[in-house]
Amino acid sequence: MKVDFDIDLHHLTRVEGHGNIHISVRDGRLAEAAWAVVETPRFFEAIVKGMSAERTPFLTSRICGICSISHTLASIRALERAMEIEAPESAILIRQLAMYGEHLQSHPLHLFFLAAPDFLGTPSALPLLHTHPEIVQAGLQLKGLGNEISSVTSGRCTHPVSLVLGGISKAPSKEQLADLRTKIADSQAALDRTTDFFRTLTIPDFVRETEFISLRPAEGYPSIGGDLVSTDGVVHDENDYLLMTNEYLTDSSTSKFTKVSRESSAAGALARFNNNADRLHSRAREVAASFGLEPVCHNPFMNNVAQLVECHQLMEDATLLIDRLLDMDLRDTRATWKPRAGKATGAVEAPRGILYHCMETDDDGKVVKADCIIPTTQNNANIHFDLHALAEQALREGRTEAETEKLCVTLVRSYDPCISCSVH
Amino acid sequence: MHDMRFNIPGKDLNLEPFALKIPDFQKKCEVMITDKGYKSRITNIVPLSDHERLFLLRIVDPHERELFNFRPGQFLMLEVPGYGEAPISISSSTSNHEFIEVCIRKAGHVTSALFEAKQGAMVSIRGPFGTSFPMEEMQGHSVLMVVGGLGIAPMRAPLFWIGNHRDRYKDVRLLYGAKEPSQLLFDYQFEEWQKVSNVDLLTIVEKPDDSWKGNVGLITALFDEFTLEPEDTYAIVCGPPIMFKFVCNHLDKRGIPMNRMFVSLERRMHCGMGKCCRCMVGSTFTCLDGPVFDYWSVMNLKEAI
Amino acid sequence: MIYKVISKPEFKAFIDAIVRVNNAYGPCQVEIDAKGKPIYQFKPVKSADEISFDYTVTHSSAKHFFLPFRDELSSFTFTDGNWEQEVRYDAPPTILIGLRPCDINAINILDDVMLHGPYPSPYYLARRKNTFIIGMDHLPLPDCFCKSMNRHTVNHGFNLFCSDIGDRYYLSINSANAFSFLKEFKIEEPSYEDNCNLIERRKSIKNSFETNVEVTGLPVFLDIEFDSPIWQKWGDKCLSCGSCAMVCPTCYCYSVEEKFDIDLKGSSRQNHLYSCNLVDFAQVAGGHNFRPRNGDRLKYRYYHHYRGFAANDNQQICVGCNRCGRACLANINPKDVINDLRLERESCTTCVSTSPEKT
Amino acid sequence: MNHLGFKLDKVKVGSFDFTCCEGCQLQLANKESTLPEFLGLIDIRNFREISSERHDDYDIALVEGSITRSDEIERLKAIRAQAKVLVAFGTCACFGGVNSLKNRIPQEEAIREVYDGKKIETMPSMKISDIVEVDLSIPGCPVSKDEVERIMVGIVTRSAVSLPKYPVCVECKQKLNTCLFDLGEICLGPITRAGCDAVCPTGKTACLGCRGPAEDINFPSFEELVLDRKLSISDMKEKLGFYNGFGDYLDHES
Ligand SMILES: Cc1cc2nc3c(=O)[nH]c(=O)nc-3n(C[C@H](O)[C@H](O)[C@H](O)COP(=O)(O)OP(=O)(O)OC[C@H]3O[C@@H](n4cnc5c(N)ncnc54)[C@H](O)[C@@H]3O)c2cc1C
Ligand code: SF4
Ligand code: SF4
Ligand code: SF4
Repeated sequence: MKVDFDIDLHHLTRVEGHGNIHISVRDGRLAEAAWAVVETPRFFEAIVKGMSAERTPFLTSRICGICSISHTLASIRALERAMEIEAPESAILIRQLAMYGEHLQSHPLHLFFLAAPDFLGTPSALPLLHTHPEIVQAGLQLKGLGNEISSVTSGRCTHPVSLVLGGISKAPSKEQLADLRTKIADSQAALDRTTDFFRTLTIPDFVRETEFISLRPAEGYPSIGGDLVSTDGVVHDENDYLLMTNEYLTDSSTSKFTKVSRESSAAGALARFNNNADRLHSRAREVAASFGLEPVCHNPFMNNVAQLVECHQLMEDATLLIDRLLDMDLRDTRATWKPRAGKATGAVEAPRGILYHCMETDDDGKVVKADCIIPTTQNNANIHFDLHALAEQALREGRTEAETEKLCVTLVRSYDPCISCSVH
Repeated sequence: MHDMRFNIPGKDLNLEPFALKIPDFQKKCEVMITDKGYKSRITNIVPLSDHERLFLLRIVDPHERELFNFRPGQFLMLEVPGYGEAPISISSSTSNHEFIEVCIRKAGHVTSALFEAKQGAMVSIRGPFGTSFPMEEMQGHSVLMVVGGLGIAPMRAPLFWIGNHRDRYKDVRLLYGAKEPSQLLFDYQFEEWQKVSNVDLLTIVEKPDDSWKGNVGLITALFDEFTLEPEDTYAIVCGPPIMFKFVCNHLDKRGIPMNRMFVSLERRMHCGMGKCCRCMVGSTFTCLDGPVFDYWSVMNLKEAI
Repeated sequence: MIYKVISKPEFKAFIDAIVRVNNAYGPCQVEIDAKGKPIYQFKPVKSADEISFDYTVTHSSAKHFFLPFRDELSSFTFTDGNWEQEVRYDAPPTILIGLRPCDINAINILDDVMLHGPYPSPYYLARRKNTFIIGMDHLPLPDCFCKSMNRHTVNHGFNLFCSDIGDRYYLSINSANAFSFLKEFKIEEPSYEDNCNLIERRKSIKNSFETNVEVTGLPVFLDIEFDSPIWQKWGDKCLSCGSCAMVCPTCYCYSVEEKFDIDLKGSSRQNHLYSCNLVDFAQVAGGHNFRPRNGDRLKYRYYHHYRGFAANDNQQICVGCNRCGRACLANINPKDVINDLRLERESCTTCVSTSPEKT
Repeated sequence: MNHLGFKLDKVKVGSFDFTCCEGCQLQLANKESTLPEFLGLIDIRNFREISSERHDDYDIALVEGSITRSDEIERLKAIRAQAKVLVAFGTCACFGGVNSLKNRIPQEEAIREVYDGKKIETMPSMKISDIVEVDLSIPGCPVSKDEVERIMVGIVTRSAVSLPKYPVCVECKQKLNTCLFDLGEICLGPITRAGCDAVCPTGKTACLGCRGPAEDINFPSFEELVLDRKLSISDMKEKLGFYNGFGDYLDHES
């Protein structure tokens, strides 16, 4: 059977930002499969030059509306390391909690609003309000919990206000923290319901071996800072992020591509899992096992499952963290600091993978050079090559154009790409 | 009401809570004091012009309907649930206990919602509020009413009153001016006022149309049309601020004492009860000390005009 | 009124006992400002240790316990072709600790405004009745001018008032409840010495005022000065930010808004504290603004405070706490404005007196 | 709601984004507690970020982001042609937002910095109203969902849709915050339009003016305040320039 078709998806829906898929099949053979990012560039690295270090995290936060806390904290980490600022321990824990909040907001957003419709065959999550009300309710509860953790810890759920250089400008009250703790406990049932629901969905069978990159801190599941590691055995210091990215430009995209040891590499929940499964709590481990997810898993569709596993992990981690915070003095959460020249990298695990901000300051504490490498950038090449492999597999399996298209968009959405962020 | 208990640990105390009962206001004051209004049905809507309509409101509860008494010149707060409240002059006869008439110009959100409302719609009214025209004091004297545009709304109540007690007043004259003939509202009542109430009605418009045969010009032009005995005349002036400034000035020159001229002021109002201070003029509130003021007070009020 | 004395530790035990089980607010240090001075606010407290008994003044007044910044007046529930209105004005019992005489006087003034006249406010009354006030005297700060306003002492409007006489408090007990709670603690009859100490304390407070604002005859004076250029001069500085009115214990002007519930099944009418200094305070439908200039608006605030409105018997409602002066970012304070007005009249020069020191 | 004798229809909404972080659109899916009711008010006809279904029969267009490329101008004009009410949604759309910081540097330099001189099309960032007529502005970085809800309800019910005219300080004082000026910082609260519930000062960081100037602000007095407290003018300028809402005031210097 010889088929000819072109799949040209302009501005893929249900993802953040503007990306296109192009697949062309000639005579039943794959002629081209490409992933192109057509987002308008915003030149953050250029505009941040000359800005005071103090203000910079507020600016870089605006790189992304979904993972603004990660961007803020990546900048803060880079600048604090560059200017040798030591934030109080309480502040470090609150920031950590803010990160958990962001993940717990972002993962449900992706799982329920962006990914689930693919598996249920609806154009959006809106019809699910009627067909699966209890699942939507659970999704809203989890996402709401994530947002609430973010608001309590950082003042607002998008574009945090109290995460500042030197610490936290206004710490949450103990009452707020205790309240969060209860809410987390109350949300466990919703998460379990969600987990059961996702177990009923069919995850496409597709494997393309690749290299998974993530952070690996001295202890615990990765979040803020740590070594840069890969499933191919690479280990680098945080400051050597360039060795982990090797950015290059392609003709079709305004976003750059990256690679490490192979033609492409992948970051995100699945990568974090693949590198750090040993750091999971038992509950999260059980959930992973129940989906047959074990390291190293090379099926990109399983990124959805990895996100779910992480939700279990983070709810538990958040509770432990709150317990520690409740025992601490939260009155002084901000260190004073003096500007100075320096340069350092801040790496954090954003919901979609490792995020690097490298910052150089002058004596007055003004930023003189900045470099930001975004998780989706690090996934672009992998998406591109995955599309190729997936399209070929689909052809081999004799799938129709419509089926192929659906598989391709589901694949891209599984990465939960954050496109406007990748073109910053 | 919440209870408050003072528990002093270690000591066995059973003290009465200090939270007191809220006294029953309704008994103490005849006027309504809470935010609760009288539920009323719009029983009829009469279009008057492109932007003005007359609404007939009927208080639903018979007892409340009986209770609602007002004096000419007073206003009420008309609530359109969901949209908000607006201060509106009562435009009907004080002796009409069945309906309250309000004449409304479409000006903003509340009034626009009212214009969309259908017959039978449920609104709410609070009031009456404010001061009124001194109908008793004017007895035995001539009354000169000067009205510009929508000023006719608050003027209808005194007109009805005079009609009901025509023998108590000497000459009653109504000067009524508007921009265009179509903006002379209630023209269907002109005859009634003239014939039944024996009111000398003079109208004038600024911009006549082809069919207009009457006077043309500003309302002050009508003053040359009649003579007046200043010592024996009371004047009521309703209309835009700029108008009553001119009119009152003129009447002042003609010798009417300032405390015998009455005007009705308009300000932004939110509560109608002298609390929100939105309507203050000088040191008084339009809602409590007004809207009807004598001209002497207005002259002495800072920023009144 | 019954007078007693209580030792400071015993007083603290008393406070501790009542705040533990009640909805209580007291002065707490919330911040140290750039000059190293502490900033206090009335905050919820659960134990006496959280209260700064030796506080100077709170940045915001206690007004919002009686007139919340936002308050629901009534709500509507829509039914088919009809609606129901519900008005609620119940208030949870609350204890306020540490109010200064001027703060209590301010509440007494609000009582006049809200509870007298033809339309007493049930919302206010409910809160007022259910609030237990414990007052405390203090030495004036350099910029306090409550003595000029004759509001530096108070003899009603509280349940309990404490004067600091060294190692004890001299208590003026003004309610049966206060008395019965106190009976469970060690209170004593004031001795001759205690009485002397109280008089000394009062004297020393009275003599410690550093800021004086000449307010005699001010109402008439303000009427005469209505068109004075001084208003616009200060108006030019005014940021129209409403900070003064928000912190002032007696500014009560408000705005009413009605909004639909998000499901459109009902609506709610709310009032929220406004300020005559805000740009659209006197704006009416169609956009006309009766007070378009900063100076006109600023003047109105001063009129309300120092001339008084007919609705509250033309009484001056400022209590002289200078909270507005401290909060004002543009350095406008009653003392300077009033002195400036007077100077303009008295010497016909436009020289400005020096500002009182901010605390 | 038919106590007034008329029914209210859902409004057909399209949500579109241009150059931005999409944080404002994301707010539409936030405030989970009232999300189902919110979605009950509107009929989403076009919203790429959350739905694959796209129709072009919307009445209300929420336009997020600023304009930085020529193809965006055409897209925007097409949206304007369809929409009965075009809403500038968020600070980038209303004022240009942080993207406008790029306008201070030559475009080639920016491209060189980020793309090593590769050919990239871009142009100085513009706000929506530079290109098409805007019917309604909802500022905020990001927009406040409470305000968006209020405005949407206002549109559906045809009741009041307006922004506060007064500055952030009003809300800040109501939160009993300590003024940042007292803590030695410059805050744009006195000149910025309220409506955000003073989130930034409440989190003890300076207001950077994302909601643009309040009505009839007294800028000279604000500058005076900064000088008076001996605070840094360059810091003030950095703050004023952050979201581009105060361009008019930054330009004519004192
Ligand atoms: C004593 C008095 C009597 C009035 N009598 C009538 C009358 O009989 N017929 C009539 O059509 N109009 C009358 N008005 C004017 C009418 O109140 C306003 O046109 C109306 O409030 C506009 O409300 P809105 O919600 O439609 O406009 P919006 O502009 O949407 O109103 C917003 C808010 O401002 C207040 N407001 C706006 N303009 C005024 C104003 N001029 N006066 C008071 N409050 C205002 C409203 O209470 C409302 O809360 C009277 C006003 C006063 C003070
Ligand atoms: S006007 Fe100023 S000094 Fe007077 S009571 Fe109010 S805040 Fe205090
Ligand atoms: S912190 Fe900012 S918003 Fe708050 S009062 Fe001070 S200047 Fe105004
Ligand atoms: S405080 Fe200022 S910067 Fe913060 S959200 Fe409000 S307007 Fe925007």
